Amino acid sequence: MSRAVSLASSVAWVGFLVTLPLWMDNLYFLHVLIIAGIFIVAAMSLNLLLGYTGQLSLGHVAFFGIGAYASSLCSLGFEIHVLDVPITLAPKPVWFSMLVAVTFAGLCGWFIGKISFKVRGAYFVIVSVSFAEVTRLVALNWLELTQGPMALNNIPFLKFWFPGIGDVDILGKVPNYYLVLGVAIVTYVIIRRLVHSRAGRAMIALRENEPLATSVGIDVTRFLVLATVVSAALAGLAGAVYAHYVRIVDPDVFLFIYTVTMVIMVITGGKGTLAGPIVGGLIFGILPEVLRGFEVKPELQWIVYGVLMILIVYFLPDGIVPAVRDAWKRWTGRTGAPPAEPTGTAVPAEARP
Amino acid sequence: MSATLTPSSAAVAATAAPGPDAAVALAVTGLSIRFGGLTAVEDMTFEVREGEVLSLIGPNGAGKTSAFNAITGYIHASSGSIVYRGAPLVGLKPNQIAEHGVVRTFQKTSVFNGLTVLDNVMVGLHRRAKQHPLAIMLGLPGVRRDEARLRDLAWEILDLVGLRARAEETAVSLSYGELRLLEVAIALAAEPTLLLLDEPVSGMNPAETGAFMALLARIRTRGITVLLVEHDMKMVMGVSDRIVCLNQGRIIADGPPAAIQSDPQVIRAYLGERYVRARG
Amino acid sequence: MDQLLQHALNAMILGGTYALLGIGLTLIFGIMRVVNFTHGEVYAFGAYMMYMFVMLIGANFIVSLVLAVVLGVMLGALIEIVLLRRLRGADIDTTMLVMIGAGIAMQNSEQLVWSGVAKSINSPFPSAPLVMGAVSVSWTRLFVFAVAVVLIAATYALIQKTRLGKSMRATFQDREAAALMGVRIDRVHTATFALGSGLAAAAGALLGPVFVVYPTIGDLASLKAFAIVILGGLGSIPGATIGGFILAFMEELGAGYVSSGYRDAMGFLLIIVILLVKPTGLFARKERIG
Amino acid sequence: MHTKTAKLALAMLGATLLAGTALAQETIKIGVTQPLTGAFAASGNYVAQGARIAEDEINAAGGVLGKKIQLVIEDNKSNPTEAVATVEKLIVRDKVPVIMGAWSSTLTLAVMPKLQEYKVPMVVETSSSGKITTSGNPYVFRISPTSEMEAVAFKPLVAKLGIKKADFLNTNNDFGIGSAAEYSKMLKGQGVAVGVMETMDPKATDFSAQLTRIKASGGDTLFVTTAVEQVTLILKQAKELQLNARIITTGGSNSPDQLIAQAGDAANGSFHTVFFPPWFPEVVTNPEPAKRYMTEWQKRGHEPGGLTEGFRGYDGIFTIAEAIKIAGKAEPAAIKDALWKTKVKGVYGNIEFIKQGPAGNESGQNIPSVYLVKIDGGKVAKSGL
Repeated sequence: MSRAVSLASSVAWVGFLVTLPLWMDNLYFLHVLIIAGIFIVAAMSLNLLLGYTGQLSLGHVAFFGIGAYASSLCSLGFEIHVLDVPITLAPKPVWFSMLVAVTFAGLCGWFIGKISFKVRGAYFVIVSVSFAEVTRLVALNWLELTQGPMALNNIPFLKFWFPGIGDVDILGKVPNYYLVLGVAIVTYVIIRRLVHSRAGRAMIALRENEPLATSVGIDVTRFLVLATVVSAALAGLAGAVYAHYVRIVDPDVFLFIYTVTMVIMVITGGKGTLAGPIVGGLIFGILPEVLRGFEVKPELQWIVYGVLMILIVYFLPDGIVPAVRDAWKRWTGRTGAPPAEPTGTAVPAEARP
Repeated sequence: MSATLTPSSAAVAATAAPGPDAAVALAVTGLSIRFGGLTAVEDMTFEVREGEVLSLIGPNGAGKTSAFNAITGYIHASSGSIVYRGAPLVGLKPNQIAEHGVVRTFQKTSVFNGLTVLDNVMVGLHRRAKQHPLAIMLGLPGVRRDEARLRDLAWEILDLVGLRARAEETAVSLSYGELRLLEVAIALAAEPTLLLLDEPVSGMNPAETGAFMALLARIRTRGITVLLVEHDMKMVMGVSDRIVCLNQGRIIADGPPAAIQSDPQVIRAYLGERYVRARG
Repeated sequence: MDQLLQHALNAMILGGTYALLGIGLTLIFGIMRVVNFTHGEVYAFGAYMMYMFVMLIGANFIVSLVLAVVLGVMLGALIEIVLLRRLRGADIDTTMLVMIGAGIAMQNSEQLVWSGVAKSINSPFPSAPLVMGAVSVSWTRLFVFAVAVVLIAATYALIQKTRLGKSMRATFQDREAAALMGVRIDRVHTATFALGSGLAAAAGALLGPVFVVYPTIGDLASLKAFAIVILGGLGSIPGATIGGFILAFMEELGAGYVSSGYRDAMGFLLIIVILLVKPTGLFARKERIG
Repeated sequence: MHTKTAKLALAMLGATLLAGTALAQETIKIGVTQPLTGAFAASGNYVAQGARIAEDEINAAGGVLGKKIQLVIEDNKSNPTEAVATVEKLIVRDKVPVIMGAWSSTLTLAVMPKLQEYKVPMVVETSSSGKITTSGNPYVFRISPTSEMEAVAFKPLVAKLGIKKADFLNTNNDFGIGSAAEYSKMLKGQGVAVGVMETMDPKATDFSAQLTRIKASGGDTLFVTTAVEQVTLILKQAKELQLNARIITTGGSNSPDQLIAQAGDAANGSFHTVFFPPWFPEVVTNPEPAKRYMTEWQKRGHEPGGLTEGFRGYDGIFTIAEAIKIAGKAEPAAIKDALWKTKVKGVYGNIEFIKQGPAGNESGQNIPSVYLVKIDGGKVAKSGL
């Protein structure tokens, strides 16, 4: 696909999505798209770790949940007692709270990256799962701060200032749809810039061949930590948007199943490709509603997810996007054209001295 | 492994060998490497001078690759010191050692399989890039300019190794000989002042080996010091200014190719006691 | 003091089943290099089989337990043959993704079959506890502990004394060398996964009557098994045994003296701390990470 | 090409959504959100079963306003965020004019802002937290008693049972915390000492730590507030630890028959507040609907233990059906107004709503009866409340 075609298709895509609420009056469908969009942002952020650096992080939902809680708590305000010393925070504006959430989630990413990149493979997976579980238990038990299982309720919605229009309430479906669309585009652009730069190449190099990468001067820890920080911050952003949209957060936001949802989205769409999480996210964001149309019970829907995940790993290990791209290439017969982006073929690092 | 000890006159070093008064670039002193109870390298001492091509030879298991790994930080030396241009390298991580200009290739072919040839070299250019993560994410124009500069550098390196025509291919689609050239291209991209090549021509046919020797000559003209581990004696004798021969973790000979060729210890190490006795 | 004794006793009893869970998982990881996300689901399967035999069919408690374990072994063998055999040689992430998919499908199948309502299993033992001075313990829990100890001992014997165990140990140390020496790797893998799954099913079948059975019990069981295995070092059976008891003590004492809400957090905090201090676990030989 | 894939998916989705809404306007939909899975699954399923009985009974009698009613039951998974999602689905997608739910106080409190946002009324069939009807949400109408009502009703029994020192063990959610607060306040007013107040996560299954501390506290009575799953385990584990305090469960979601079946003789000697005593249907205010409900429950082969829970759903749907009848149309605003005029002879007693909460934004609250029963020798006995 040449650059011009690619650009044209991106513009068409965005144009289609921007005008969608103008002709689509089904509010429930918009709701489905908003939730799917939020998960797409989370999946894109996971893809940076899973797809580009090759680190299977199964605790990614922790950053999503931390973003949701941080933004909610900051906008609601709280009073806690640490060793009987009261600490109070007055409610802050939502936009500010969201910034705090992104920063805080990024900091958590930095911390986790720093401490856990000593360990790789199975160990890293288990550390990341454990981290998510600990955050869930803290959210569940620190009643004074999080209300525990009673959830944080009545979370304020975002007010956004537009030049010429003034404050706009981001409440209800259409404004939230545009908010999510905007956040998704920003996330996409950030990740795209990153992977086509020195930093992104370093991450990909670590995935492809770590010893070789270090031999040319790439600092493993530094770039894994960078990937984790950016990934965590973007997941936190998704969580914050989520919190101010559904306006309630409870500790189950940290459940393993949500990480799994993100992982399924990424590997189905194609890990290590820019479009992969979007395609995967749309499929798995919308599939439940399609299945519901066929009176499929939720349990059965999840069984379908599980089986699909296995089948994808067996038969489409690179995911849909690379498969479609290869098919397209074969069909057009143009072999000379460079691939638009590095493919996510998981090649085991060979030379380990 | 055919270890011929006849010198090849075909490809003698292109530039004049630096004299013994050239500055010491890399000094390895008393290096020992042990894995558990096994000693891979024992009390190894040698020097590499600025601008020379030094070969480490010796039979399999002699400790050549272990020495390589220790110099480049992939394994820890049990004792001894490694100093490059005055900076001690022991204890540094491989990427920190690369920062000092010491860059290596690997014995087993090692490239970034999933990336294109050009991207492989772009990764290698990591050290030469100037892009702050924030600038990248904000899409600042400086980043774009830097990318263009890197791309030019990458093309230049591809020209040097002769892979320009294959630039857009994925690495996995290259032939074996091309892959070995790509490895060198990646290493060169990292701007080495000392290049460590681990059996670069093993598995190559004679024509490819010849081309590689020519490439080595071009690399020398750039003032890059080369430390070579190689079994192909034709190549070793042809390109080296000096040779260090290892056996069972110890240095048994150190000198110019002609001296090494006739060293009885070297011959014994390579061909065994019986052969030496048979020859009388 | 009485309180401490009671906590310690509770921890001992719980530790036995935790060790079972951990040994099963560590065998599978050590020998097959598979991070097994179906482990907790096999645990839940064991518990549901116990429910089915005891409560629905009305079978004898001990017979039901044996049947649940046997079915767990068969389920494990089935998972290995159908899902894992074709992935031999694949990297650890690939098999992990397949196991996650299988785990999701299994958990939701359980929910589909048994509904989301928690099931309770009656035990035939008297509900009045065994009283020893100030501490007491129920007969059901004592039975659970005894069976767990027997199973742990049997597993040790199997690994140390039998031909199969020898093949398993050989495969664990060096798969290629074992294959060259005539060990049938396929068979060892199936046996390993079946054995590990049988132990998980046993843990589920034993704890089912002590607590309640619901579709998501496997989640926490999986996570705890990971914690135990990390504690003991991936692949170490003695490590997993001790790890099981350590986790139980941590939980019980944490719940008793810190906060009962953080009971389940103890294991995870421990994992994080241990991996930072000694990334290979407390009891493992030095082992390559990855 | 990814554009194509997505467009196809969109087209497929659009088609299914249309197919879903095009069907049947001949029925009046009533949304129900209940915990069918998760920590409160047993109770939630009972309530849903009771609601189904009411649905069939109403439809057999000709429905409402000449149309059949149709329950749309969504599973809120015992989780507040899921509860909000179910209400969102029910209102936005299924366009229900009225909802019944959401069992637990936390779940109900979670969905309340959505009711206000979409202006759809909800009949609350189980939740007990006082906050629900005092926070100024005019869309909630509760037929179940508040914890405060329960505690006040319990007051005369304090002396009768001879309670001197009480300990508490409750879930750390609105239901448990609210109940413990009201009961402890009442008990302190009666001069009873309050020992330890232990909490537990609604999903917890091991209470040995809490029970060990409670045993050390040495009260004569332990008040337990949670759903039947945890009550069963607490009774068993208390017996194992030789906790000799009298156990009283509050909140009415204790299903004593299920406790007898599952906890065995560990259930003996425990007391339970219920809001419908199926063992003695003659004592209830309206024996007629109670008998109809019980007969049908048995006929359908539902768990006998669920009788003390399922009636909540039964009454809830009858209340809604009556309100729709009075409103004369199945529209949210009309139903909301009609609920204030609704009077139903239900199993809960005579259901009608009094105003609670800040003036202008009052919520509706019913005043049902409260009963205390005792399990003795594997049977449920009256205990004189």
